[in-house]
Amino acid sequence: MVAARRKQAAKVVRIIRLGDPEAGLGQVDLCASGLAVGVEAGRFAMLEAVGRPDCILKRPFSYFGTEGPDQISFLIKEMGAGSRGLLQARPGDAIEVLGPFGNTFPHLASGAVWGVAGGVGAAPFGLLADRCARVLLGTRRQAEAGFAAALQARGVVVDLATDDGSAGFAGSVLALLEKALQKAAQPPQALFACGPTGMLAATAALARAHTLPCYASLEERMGCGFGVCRGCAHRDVSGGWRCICVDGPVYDAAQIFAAPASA
Amino acid sequence: MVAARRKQAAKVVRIIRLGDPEAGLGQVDLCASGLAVGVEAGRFAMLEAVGRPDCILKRPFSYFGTEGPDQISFLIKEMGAGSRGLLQARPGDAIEVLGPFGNTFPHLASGAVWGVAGGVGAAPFGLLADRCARVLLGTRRQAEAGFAAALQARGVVVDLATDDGSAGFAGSVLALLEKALQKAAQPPQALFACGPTGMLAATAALARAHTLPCYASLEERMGCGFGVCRGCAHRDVSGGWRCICVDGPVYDAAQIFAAPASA
Amino acid sequence: MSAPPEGLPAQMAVRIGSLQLASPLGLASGTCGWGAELEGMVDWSKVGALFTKGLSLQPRQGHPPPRIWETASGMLNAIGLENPGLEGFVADKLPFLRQLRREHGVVVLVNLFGTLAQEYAQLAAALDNLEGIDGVEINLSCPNVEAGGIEFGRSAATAFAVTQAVRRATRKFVAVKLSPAGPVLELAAAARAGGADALTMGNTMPGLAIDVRRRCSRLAAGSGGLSGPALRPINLRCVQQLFEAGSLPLIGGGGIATGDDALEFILAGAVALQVGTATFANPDAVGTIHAQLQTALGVDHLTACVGAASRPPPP
Amino acid sequence: MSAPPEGLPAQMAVRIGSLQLASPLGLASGTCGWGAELEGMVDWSKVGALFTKGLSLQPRQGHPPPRIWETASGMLNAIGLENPGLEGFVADKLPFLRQLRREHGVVVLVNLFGTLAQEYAQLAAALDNLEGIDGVEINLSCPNVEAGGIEFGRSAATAFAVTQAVRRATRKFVAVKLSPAGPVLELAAAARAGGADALTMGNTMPGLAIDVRRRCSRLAAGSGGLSGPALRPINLRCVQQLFEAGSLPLIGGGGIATGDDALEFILAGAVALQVGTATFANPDAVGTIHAQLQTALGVDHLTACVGAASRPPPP
Ligand SMILES: Cc1cc2nc3c(=O)[nH]c(=O)nc-3n(C[C@H](O)[C@H](O)[C@H](O)COP(=O)(O)OP(=O)(O)OC[C@H]3O[C@@H](n4cnc5c(N)ncnc54)[C@H](O)[C@@H]3O)c2cc1C
Ligand SMILES: Cc1cc2nc3c(=O)[nH]c(=O)nc-3n(C[C@H](O)[C@H](O)[C@H](O)COP(=O)(O)OP(=O)(O)OC[C@H]3O[C@@H](n4cnc5c(N)ncnc54)[C@H](O)[C@@H]3O)c2cc1C
Ligand SMILES: Cc1cc2nc3c(=O)[nH]c(=O)nc-3n(C[C@H](O)[C@H](O)[C@H](O)COP(=O)(O)O)c2cc1C
Ligand SMILES: Cc1cc2nc3c(=O)[nH]c(=O)nc-3n(C[C@H](O)[C@H](O)[C@H](O)COP(=O)(O)O)c2cc1C
Ligand code: FES
Ligand code: FES
Repeated sequence: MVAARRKQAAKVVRIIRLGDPEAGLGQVDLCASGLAVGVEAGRFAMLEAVGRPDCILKRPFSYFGTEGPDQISFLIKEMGAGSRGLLQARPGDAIEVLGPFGNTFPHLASGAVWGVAGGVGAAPFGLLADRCARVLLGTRRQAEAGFAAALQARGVVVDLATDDGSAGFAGSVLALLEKALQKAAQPPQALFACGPTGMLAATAALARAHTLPCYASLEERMGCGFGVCRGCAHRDVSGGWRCICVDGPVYDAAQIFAAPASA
Repeated sequence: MVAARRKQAAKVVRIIRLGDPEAGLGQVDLCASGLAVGVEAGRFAMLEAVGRPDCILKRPFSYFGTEGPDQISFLIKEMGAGSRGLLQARPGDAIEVLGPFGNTFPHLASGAVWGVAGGVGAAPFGLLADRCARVLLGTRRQAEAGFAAALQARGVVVDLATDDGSAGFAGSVLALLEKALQKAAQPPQALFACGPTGMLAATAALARAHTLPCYASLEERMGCGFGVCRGCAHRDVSGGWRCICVDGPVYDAAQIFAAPASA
Repeated sequence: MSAPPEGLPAQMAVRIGSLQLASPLGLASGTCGWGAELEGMVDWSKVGALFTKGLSLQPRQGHPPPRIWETASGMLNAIGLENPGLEGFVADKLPFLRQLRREHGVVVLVNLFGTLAQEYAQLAAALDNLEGIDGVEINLSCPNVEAGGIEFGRSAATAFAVTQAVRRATRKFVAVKLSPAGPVLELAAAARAGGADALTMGNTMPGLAIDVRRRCSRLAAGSGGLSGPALRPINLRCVQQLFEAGSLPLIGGGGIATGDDALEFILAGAVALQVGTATFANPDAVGTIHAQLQTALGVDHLTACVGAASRPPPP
Repeated sequence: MSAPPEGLPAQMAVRIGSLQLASPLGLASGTCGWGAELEGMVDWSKVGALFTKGLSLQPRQGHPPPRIWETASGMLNAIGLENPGLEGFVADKLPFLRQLRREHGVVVLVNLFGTLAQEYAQLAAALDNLEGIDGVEINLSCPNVEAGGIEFGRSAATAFAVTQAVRRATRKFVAVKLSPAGPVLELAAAARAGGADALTMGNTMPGLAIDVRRRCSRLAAGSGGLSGPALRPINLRCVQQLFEAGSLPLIGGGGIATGDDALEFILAGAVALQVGTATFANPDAVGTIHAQLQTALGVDHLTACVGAASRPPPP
């Protein structure tokens, strides 16, 4: 079912800073009548802090959670003016929400999937607690791992990997995934991945090696979110461009990442 | 004495809304170490609400009051983005203050002067309570007369005139001035005027008719406030341009407004 | 040009050449897809005209990402004129546009580009036989293969050649879209001589942004077109210049996001308008602007305001 | 052009033609008065060069107010080139500039304009004999009386004529300042042929704003020049275009307000920079930008970054 796309003026319920303040991570909870209608894992909204005229475009953020029909949550990392404006909002401030946009992660059996997330790629897994037996989350260092606690609070089992070994597994989330797949008594039936393109490509390669289906949520700079600007083009295996805001953002990874040419 | 011009990051102490909220009037109190040094009646500062990137230029506002060496006050009317940003600031927010700029009203004997103000022209009279026996203040209607109470709170004797007669004298501040001059037992030794150019010209003409010295504070759109943009040109009697941010804003009205050509 | 068309609700209706628009507000090319993308999110009754994404004879893939970058009060785009080509357009896009036209009275103009004057003409000829299209808009901001890749819009001679070729190929309405990079007065004269019905003023201005950390341009294609509020004063000035020079009827645009912005373009001399970038943050920007424009107009007819701006009175 | 000058602190020092600047940051013409206006509010040690307000042979009064209007991330100005004329300049303004040069090593360039090529040359000749002036910057954005009021900067032929006339009149450094309204490549070639030492890229872009309530332009003069961040992507693109075409050394500017903005211009190909509108809101903008630029450069020499921007690597 495609939910009606719409523009809503939401109010900030609360903003919870996550982990080390320097890392600039936060959870943003918004409410408005029917705001959660049509929200599903993988979909995203275009957000704008009203009255902050430093951005003329809205910014895309994956839905992280819902609370009844009127409340939605996002996990946001401060990158520039757009994300900063959202994280600096105060309870009661207005945030404009365009959405829901995009497709969803497939509805596989409960617990059948492992999630693989890098950085802000953690967000969609807040809505996948039942489908995912575990979510492997990679960040650079412990200070940036604030999203882990937010996922756990939604019932997600998180395996953390940090590049510098300051928390959890020491190394990349890919190395952790490889190790986990090798020693798993119950291997997953599929992987869901969300994060930087390089991480997605590596996850896709690993999935291929283990003959696991893999669904990846892609990221590109978005101007609109609903297919009119053509800003969000992403190359697929055939060499064509996918407009990931309407065609994606979730893809069977095999459609996007080519098998490595055999050496 | 010309005080050192400087840029200071001040903090909002409080913002007091004045009168009818719709009229968009407020008093803005700011503090920072030494902020009031060099402040005198007639001078102005260039203000900018920090973190509101909707303006690239600061806006000029006359000093309205000081409280010790560290606190200054302004009376501000909402006109557009710049003034709105200031009035919407909250206690603790940062406001950048460039100043003090400009010259001052002359130091005449205490009580020797009458003030004539239109709209936001009320502001400089907050620092002229001793020099001015009374200040005649004109506004369109009572709802816009919020500055009167602010002046009274600083010990200024205010005679209000409203165009629609909803408070005080019914008619223009000029009509009120004319009547007052006619029936005054103690006529003033000079007039100080601040307001729209048309009002200043009419005040100058009336002063001339009564052979009273008149000092007028002029207004033009300002880009900088310190003489580099040349935006604030105002015609003088010789037909030349005065750069009112450095040369003014206070002038002997006879230098600016020519005597009417005799008919 | 300035009498309100008969039988339309008067205040906001405009006539431009042979076209009657129920609203002066159009959706700008490349910012509204092929219409269908906006279905359900826009009040079509407020859309006077829809200018399609740029169409070429053959399908085009466009540029790799990043294709867009936000700048101070503006954005740069280098989409690379991605489009399905003539055949794909007729098969997949035209049906929805016909429906829009039929059900909502939206005037449909197809934005054309090519790499040779002949390609523009071939496209115009092919569209001339199709029902459901009111006219074409010639995008001159495309590299002219015969002139070593210099854009058609940089020389009056090529602008004339393209306009004339299109004019000869179609009986439908022909607008020529100029970039503020100019030279706009020369190009306007060339478009008129070539037989255009109207001018669109206008397109984006070439711009660049650099990622100082990675030391590379923000867009994969290098530079891109600047749109949005930052562009508004520039295009507005070109509109007034063209109006004062007595040009063809003008379709104005560039950074229109509010009713006051729209009115600025009308007062400068535009009869109709295009809303582009504003649609990205607010899919129904046209509806919002329509309401604001009506309020700003007060009791005036829109057509009475065209070109009405003067110099400010002396103080 | 890109070796750090001897005897200057290396990282931020630049040489451009015969000039050695201790800092790449200059104060743009018309935004810093004649220097004295900024005394006490700017850290002169961070000012590499000062470009004076435009100077003409005779004094000029300039336009009536309003002369400025703020737009989205930019501003329009129509000051009308108000200045005291050559005599007034020498008597009242030059002494302070000499002091600046002597005490702080600020390179002083006088911005010139005229209504005839001959006027530019006369000015340059008069300044050539004066101590305390390092060179001139030719402002081409002025109406050419002999060409019916079309700006010198709109035709390569007149740009060449002015440059050559000035070049013959002075042994000092000659920069030619271009507007992004172009055609920049042709004008750059003309300036080089005329004997210029450097190009300033550049000036404001023509723009307009209308007061929709009063139905008149915001500026008394009608249109004005757009400056500030809104202009940045446009001028930045022109700088890169000129750099890639292998032009004269480039002085870049337009909307520079932060160290990253400055670095963008350097990476696009500018050797030195001009800060204009940013000085209005922050008189020591140059000092702020200097510190930020140094941080952004890290260990790199500024001169090693000139023109270093590439296309983004494929993902
Ligand atoms: C479908 C989708 C879902 C997303 N979900 C989330 C989410 O749930 N939580 C979240 O925090 N973010 C999410 N993002 C990313 C988010 O949209 C960007 O971080 C945001 O748009 C940045 O805007 P800004 O104005 O804050 O920063 P900008 O000023 O636009 O950018 C600041 C700097 O960060 C860099 N940058 C910006 N965006 C990216 C990017 N996507 N990848 C790499 N570098 C970048 C820029 O190059 C720039 O140098 C999602 C993106 C997409 C496409
Ligand atoms: C020396 C000096 C002292 C001043 N002191 C005060 C003061 O103490 N208190 C105060 O409230 N204001 C004062 N002003 C006026 C104040 O600077 C302007 O109202 C302010 O700059 C408007 O900026 P904005 O961004 O809010 O509005 P803008 O967006 O710049 O303007 C909004 C609308 O208001 C109109 N407008 C703006 N400024 C003026 C003006 N000066 N006259 C007529 N119409 C105008 C514009 O035409 C525009 O349509 C002073 C001005 C000067 C030059
Ligand atoms: C993403 C994007 C794509 C565009 N594609 C086209 C196009 O294909 N053809 C065209 O003539 N103009 C195109 N334009 C220009 C717009 O139609 C419009 O003229 C310009 O953006 C200025 O208006 P605006 O500031 O309201 O966006 C495009 C603009 C944007 C932002
Ligand atoms: C108020 C004002 C006056 C200016 N006067 C001149 C001038 O006299 N001569 C000139 O060559 N440029 C003049 N300029 C252009 C600036 O020098 C600069 O090139 C332009 O503003 C772009 O830089 P910016 O965006 O940093 O301001 C003026 C600009 C402004 C804003
Ligand atoms: S974000 Fe605009 S088309 Fe995808
Ligand atoms: S406000 Fe800039 S010179 Fe007066």
